[in-house]
Amino acid sequence: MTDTTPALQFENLSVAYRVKGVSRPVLAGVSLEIRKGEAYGLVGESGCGKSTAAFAALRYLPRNGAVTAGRILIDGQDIGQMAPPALRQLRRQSVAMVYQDPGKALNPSLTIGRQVQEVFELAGVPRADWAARTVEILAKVQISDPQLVMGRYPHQLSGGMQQRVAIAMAIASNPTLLVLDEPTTGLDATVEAEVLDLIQHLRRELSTAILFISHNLAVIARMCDRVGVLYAGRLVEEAPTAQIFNAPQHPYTAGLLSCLPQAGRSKDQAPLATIPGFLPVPGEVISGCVFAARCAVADDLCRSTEPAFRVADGHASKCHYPERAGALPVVAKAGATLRMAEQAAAILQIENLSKSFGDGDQRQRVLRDIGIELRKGETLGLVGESGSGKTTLARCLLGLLQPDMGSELKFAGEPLAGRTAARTRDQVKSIQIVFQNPDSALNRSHTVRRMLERTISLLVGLKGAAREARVQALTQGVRLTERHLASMPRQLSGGLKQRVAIARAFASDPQVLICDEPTSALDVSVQAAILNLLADLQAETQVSYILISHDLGVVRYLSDRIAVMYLGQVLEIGPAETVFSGPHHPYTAALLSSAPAIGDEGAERVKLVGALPTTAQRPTGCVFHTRCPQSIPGLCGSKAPPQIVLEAGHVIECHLPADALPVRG
Amino acid sequence: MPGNVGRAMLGPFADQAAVDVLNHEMGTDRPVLVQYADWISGFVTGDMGMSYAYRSPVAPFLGTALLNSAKLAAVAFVLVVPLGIFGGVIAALYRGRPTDRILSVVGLSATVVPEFVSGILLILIFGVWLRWFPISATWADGAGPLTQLYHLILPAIPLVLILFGYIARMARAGMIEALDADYTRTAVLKGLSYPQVIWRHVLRNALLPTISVIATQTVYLIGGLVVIEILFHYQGIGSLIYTAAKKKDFPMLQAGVMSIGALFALTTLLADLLYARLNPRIRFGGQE
Amino acid sequence: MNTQTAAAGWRGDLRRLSRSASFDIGVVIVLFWVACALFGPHLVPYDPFADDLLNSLMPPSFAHWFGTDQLGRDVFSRVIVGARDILTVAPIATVLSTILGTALGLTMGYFGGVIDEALSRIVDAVLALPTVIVALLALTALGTSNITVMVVIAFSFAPVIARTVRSAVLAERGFDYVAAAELRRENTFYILFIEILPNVLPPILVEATVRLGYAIFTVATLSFIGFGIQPPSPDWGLSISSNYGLIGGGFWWTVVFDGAAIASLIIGINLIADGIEGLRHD
Amino acid sequence: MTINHKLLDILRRGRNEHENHLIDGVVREAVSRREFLRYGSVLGLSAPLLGGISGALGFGLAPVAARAGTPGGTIRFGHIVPAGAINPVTIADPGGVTILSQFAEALVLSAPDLSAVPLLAESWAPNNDGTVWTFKLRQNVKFHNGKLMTADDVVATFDRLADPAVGSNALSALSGMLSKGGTRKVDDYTVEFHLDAANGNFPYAVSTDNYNAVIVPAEMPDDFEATMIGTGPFKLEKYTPKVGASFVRNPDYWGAAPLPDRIEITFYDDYQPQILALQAGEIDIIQQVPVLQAVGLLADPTFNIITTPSSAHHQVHMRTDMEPFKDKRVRRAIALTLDRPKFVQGLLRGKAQIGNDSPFMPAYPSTDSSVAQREMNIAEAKQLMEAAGMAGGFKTTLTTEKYLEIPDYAVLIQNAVKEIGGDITLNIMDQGAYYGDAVPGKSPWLDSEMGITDYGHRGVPNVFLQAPLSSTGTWNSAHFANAEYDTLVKGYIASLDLESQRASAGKIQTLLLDETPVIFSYFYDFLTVTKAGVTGVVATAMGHIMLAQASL
Repeated sequence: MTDTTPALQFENLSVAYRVKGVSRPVLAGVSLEIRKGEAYGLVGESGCGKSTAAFAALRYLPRNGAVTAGRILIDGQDIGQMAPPALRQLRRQSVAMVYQDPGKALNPSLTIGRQVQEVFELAGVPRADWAARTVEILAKVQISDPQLVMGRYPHQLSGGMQQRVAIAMAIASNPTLLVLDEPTTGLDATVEAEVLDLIQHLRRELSTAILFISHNLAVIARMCDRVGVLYAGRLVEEAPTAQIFNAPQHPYTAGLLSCLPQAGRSKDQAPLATIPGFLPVPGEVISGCVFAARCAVADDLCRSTEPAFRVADGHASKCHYPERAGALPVVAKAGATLRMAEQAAAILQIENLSKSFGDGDQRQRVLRDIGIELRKGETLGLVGESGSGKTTLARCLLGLLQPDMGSELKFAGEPLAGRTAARTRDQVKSIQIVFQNPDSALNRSHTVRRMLERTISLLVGLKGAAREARVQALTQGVRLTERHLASMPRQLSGGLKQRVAIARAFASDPQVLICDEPTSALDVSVQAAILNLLADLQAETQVSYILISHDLGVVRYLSDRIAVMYLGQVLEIGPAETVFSGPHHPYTAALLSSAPAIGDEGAERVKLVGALPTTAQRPTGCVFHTRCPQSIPGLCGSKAPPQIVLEAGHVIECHLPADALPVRG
Repeated sequence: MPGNVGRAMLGPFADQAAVDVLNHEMGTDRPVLVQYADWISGFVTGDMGMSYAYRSPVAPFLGTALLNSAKLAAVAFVLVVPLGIFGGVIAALYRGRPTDRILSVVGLSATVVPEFVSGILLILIFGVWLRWFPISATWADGAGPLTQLYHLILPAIPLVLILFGYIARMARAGMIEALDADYTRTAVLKGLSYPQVIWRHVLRNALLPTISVIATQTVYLIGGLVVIEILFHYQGIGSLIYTAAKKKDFPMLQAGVMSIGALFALTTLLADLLYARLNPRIRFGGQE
Repeated sequence: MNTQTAAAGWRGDLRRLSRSASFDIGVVIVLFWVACALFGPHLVPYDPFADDLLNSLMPPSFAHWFGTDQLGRDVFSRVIVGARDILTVAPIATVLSTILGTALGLTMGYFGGVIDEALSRIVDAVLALPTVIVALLALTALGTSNITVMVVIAFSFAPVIARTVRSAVLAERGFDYVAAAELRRENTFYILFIEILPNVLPPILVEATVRLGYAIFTVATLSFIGFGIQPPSPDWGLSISSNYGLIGGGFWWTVVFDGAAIASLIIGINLIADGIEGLRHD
Repeated sequence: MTINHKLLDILRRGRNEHENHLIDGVVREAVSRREFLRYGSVLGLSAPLLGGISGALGFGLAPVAARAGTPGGTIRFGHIVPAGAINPVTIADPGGVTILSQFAEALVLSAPDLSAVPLLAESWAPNNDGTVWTFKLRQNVKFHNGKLMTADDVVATFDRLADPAVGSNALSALSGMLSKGGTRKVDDYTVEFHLDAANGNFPYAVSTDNYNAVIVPAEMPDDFEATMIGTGPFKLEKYTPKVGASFVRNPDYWGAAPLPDRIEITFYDDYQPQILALQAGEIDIIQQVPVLQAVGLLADPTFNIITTPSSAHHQVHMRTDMEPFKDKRVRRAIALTLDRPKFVQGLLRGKAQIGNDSPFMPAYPSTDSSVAQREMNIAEAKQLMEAAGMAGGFKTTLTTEKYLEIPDYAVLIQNAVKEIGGDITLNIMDQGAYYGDAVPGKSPWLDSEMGITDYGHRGVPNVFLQAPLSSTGTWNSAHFANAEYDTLVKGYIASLDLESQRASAGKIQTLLLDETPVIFSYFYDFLTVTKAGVTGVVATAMGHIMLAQASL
């Protein structure tokens, strides 16, 4: 007998928030069904209403939020009609949720054991069994020493472990529906991969239906059976995973997919597609299709009539012209990128760069003996997990941090002083940065014009009309208009702000520009435009980039060469293609396999053991040996690895013989 | 320091010979720096010097005064801490509703009205008109603890008023932060009932920060003691400092002020220890 | 700076503020007392200093709304004009302490390290003592006058403001626009006062408002214990101090109105501070 | 008046020249009866004798309120905390005096009516030129430690007080009058005081007026405060500095057995809390309350007010050597703007005597009451201003101390002189700042153009005549220098008989009215407030409070 009642059902659901007395709709007429045991992915950019949908499913909306229309049914029961005791019963037995930032989701002042066993207490398990059941469930989420972990407080566990505990609590009552709201966002790539593996593993074991919410298309692709795409509070497309990713039937979905700097794409080939325009403001009255204003294929019909949600072969789309979605014209123009000659002169030389913080026992070496050369006009990608020292390296190069004694920096053949103050104006203006977060990088009480003018005055020394001309040129260069110059940062969207930051970085005509996660704070569609802009500007000005990113797709798209960092050391450096294709360092292999990518769902993952050590407890020998799946006992832990030169410019620090190095695929 | 301690002590109409003798006796005819060095070196060895006004050692005065003030402060704290926390918790639970607003405005008003205003009203109403409480906080010799408490209730109330709003505010902020925290959401979504959520998950986390707030408030409490002790005629550290200031009795004044500083350091330390004791984040180091 | 957009921001903030009833009440109360302080002598029915010995200690009546004091002076007039001294001393002290504290906080927060460490020690030392006590010590040594009261309050409040500014600056220091400024070789002054200061103004504003409340509290308290505003000012704290012995004899009006005046002014200021604070946390 | 001449003659026998002169005065009615009683007491006429003379003259001594109190009970009273350690040598404030008066006694009591009443001395008499005064001591007076009081104790006490090296507070009263060694023992119960200069009012110098002059054992311990050995009606039970004290009945007291079992004293920093405590029923007596503070109690039937007249006053000085006060007409004009009866009624609730711009208050027997009282006269004041060329008015700063009702008095003066165009800025300082170092150049008190200074009670006007007004006076804040005045004062002090004193006084009064360097507009009373029903309380203007015959 199969139970056909859906685990979760949204019926024409609308949710609105009251903000300062005004009702702002966040979800509008969303209908969806999740069958028992099914994993359903809900994807969309920030502000589309994903999380609201998740919390609505548990009837846990913020104080100012309310369901304005429609119903939510769990296992056929309308949760909107439930009395508090019934709702509590539902939460105890039928639904559970795991969300972002597990560190905050656990009570900091209670032990893990107490928090987990509370679930059994609520489920009516006899007190005598609580401890045993807790051990059992913790073991189930692959926590190796449950007894030990039970006595711990949340802050004593790593992020990955915390999320395992949160998952354990969620599945302990074997719920009908498990809501996962960005469960791996904010975790490092290798940890994220482990958690996703765990969820997949548990799915096979349990019959739980999953509502998986993420902004990350690749994660959704890997985890879910069916996918719904949310845009501006509306479900615009829904279909089985493969169909959505292979043959999207909504221009928005299609646009999102083509924005992604996916495997194989590179600035040398073609610019990324972009979606022009902005999300409608919540509450804005839209007569036609919500996406019409940004849609490349929209016509008058789209702008006047709201399309219906049409279903065909299990593939639904809220578009008048679903068939046109696949044939979307590429918006951005073809780039005129010039592939750099590999022999180009080195503009920046880094030798033996080390950086330590603290003194005595507290001394932590965050960077150790980095030796890198940056050539004129090239992009060097820096990848590595958090704590690998990428940003510290960037700040040392900029002169914001003083490197340790013995470090050597050279710019254009000339020695480069440790601090900005000691550098010549030419050197300072030549090495600039685009920061990760434009909100942080732009002074919120200064206008765009003031920021640009000030930089030009100080670093280029221009005044008056010459300066104004330069401001105009820069503004046009980053595709901003005159109007934006008078704006304060808060009046601009994230993408525009990052353009301002880029304009400011280019104001002094830098020869080396460090881009520190330039797009990680941005949505996919905006990211594409910024990446295109960076590529264009490089082609125009022959600037060299040092690109720091945790997103391998982004790095691969923009970089000519890539350096892989781990605990403040460079483990591998080489041309982008060879680093990706291999053979590569075992760590690089793990990193690459951890990153979810669309169309790569079935690939076997290189699993790492243990947690990331801190720089305070830097392992001896090869820094990676404690987690390396291919570690050679007795050797890797005691002796620093040699450099293996595979081909021109591709260097790997590893004890493994060259032919034993992992190769992708 | 006044130009002429002896003159300041004896007044304008005293004979110059008397002034000279007094200055010589007290050593205040020596250079100021010498006097100061003398006083400092005495202070660090526990000798707080001689009071100008009483021409006797400062230390015994200080001891009694501190003990008395501690009693008054204790009564105030015993009253205000539970009251303030309760008010804050209630306000947070009824956030944005009339209960919260009323508590906020009442708390705010009580906190900012100077003690001498509320104190005088209390004296007028409960001491003079109704005669429910003695208006002097000083009790007769050998009075039992209950009598002492009876004397201390009226003077404690202005302090309670001052602190109530502050503690309630902190407790409210802590509660709201805890109520909005993800772990509270976790607890609700586990299916715990509201009282269980509050009791097991919210309160402890919410009230931890209040501890250090209460500790830092002691020092403001002591500031308030000056006025209260004058008003209610109580021989505590506040009235000691006030009298010393009025009489320009610098050794006494300095010793009083120093002891308050020391007291503050001590309370802060105790609060930190208590906080650390209750907060597992500090109790059990960092991540392993 | 583009004043238009900035002004629009301010106007928006003001509009949001004025929707809060308690903020409005606070503004009304404070404006009332400010008006009394500015124009009081022209508004009152009697000369607040003029004695009328044969009509002393008259209870409130139609002729004397708040009654008369022991010299037969009109209490109503004195309460109105009594706003003047405290509303001079306290705001000036607050402004001084804000300037001093801001400079100190900017320095501590921006430079950090040894400078911060050293200044923090001093700040902590001052904060370890209640203002009234510090003021008593200082005023006993320096002698009492409105100027010394201002200076003493300014110095004892500056550390609080410095601490607020410091933590705000520390947060700002972590923002990349400061690094960006360093990367275009801005001088320290520009970074501190043009880059950072505008962004830490809101907390400074709130803290200054709260401090103003405390300054009034402190001045009133000092006046009450005889170390603040000096006679013959009709200052509230002073009046209460010289009259509270009379309340037992039934002459409550010589004290109660002054008390209400102090209470209302301080509550008003705190309602405003509360409103601004609430705005920041929206 | 019927005079019994026969009786009078008998009484005159054995009286010395001065005494007979006084008796002559009263017979001729040149001396009023009240003055006779008072001055007679100074000269050492004993109460029975005075009574006899009065009887002979046809007026009797007012009968002492004879209602006998009930013995027992504890009397609780509050007063201002003593400013320093309790030591008779150093005490300089009313708070300390109050404590002293519980356990120690002087040779002579300066009674509330300003008469000198024998206490530890039984009688006294001057030699002919008033340079040597002989005191007979009371016998069988025991100190609290059981020892008998003898002339040795008296000599030791006064040598200590008069020794500049000891630095006693009494020096200000004794210097120039009695030096160390001037006190000589004649026999165990007779002491001679050899004075530095003739003085007709010497008994006041050894009376309660000179409050340091209480007789304590010759061997005075260093920690006097711990034992407080005296001869008084009460013995120390417990003393806690700053907090309070308690005393118990002295069973060996030489006089009538004290009534109360115990006295409990609580110290207060200020008057207001005392008044509130009295109103709340926590204490029975408060004393030395300034009138303004006690306003709330005056009309309350649940309290009993004991008014003690005193010569305490507030001097308003004007710098005679500085503009705008160089011209005496300006000074006089200012004095004429003051409505003194109104001040006394309004500011002091009638608890004061009107002053006539000289230290001679009406209660002093030497005061020449024929000198006309200055009254408010704005027209005359304006004329004077015009004559002085100051019709347009003047500007000045009035500097004064924040003490009792002085700030209010300053406001009244400020308002009053507006009538003649005076524009006075008030500068009211705390007491310490006002007096500064008490030497010219370092003291607003002595340096200000115009100021108001509080002067405590004195049984005789001598101090008031010299220090603030004579050209060599150390407290001369008016910078008044007038040779004629100096001579008159010297003559006044040296004269032993009342009539010549009064003659000098009349001249001094007239001179001061003309010059007006200092305005004396009132002499304020001290108030002692008791719960209704408390009887037998005796209080002096100096701060003594005597409770031996008090009962609840």
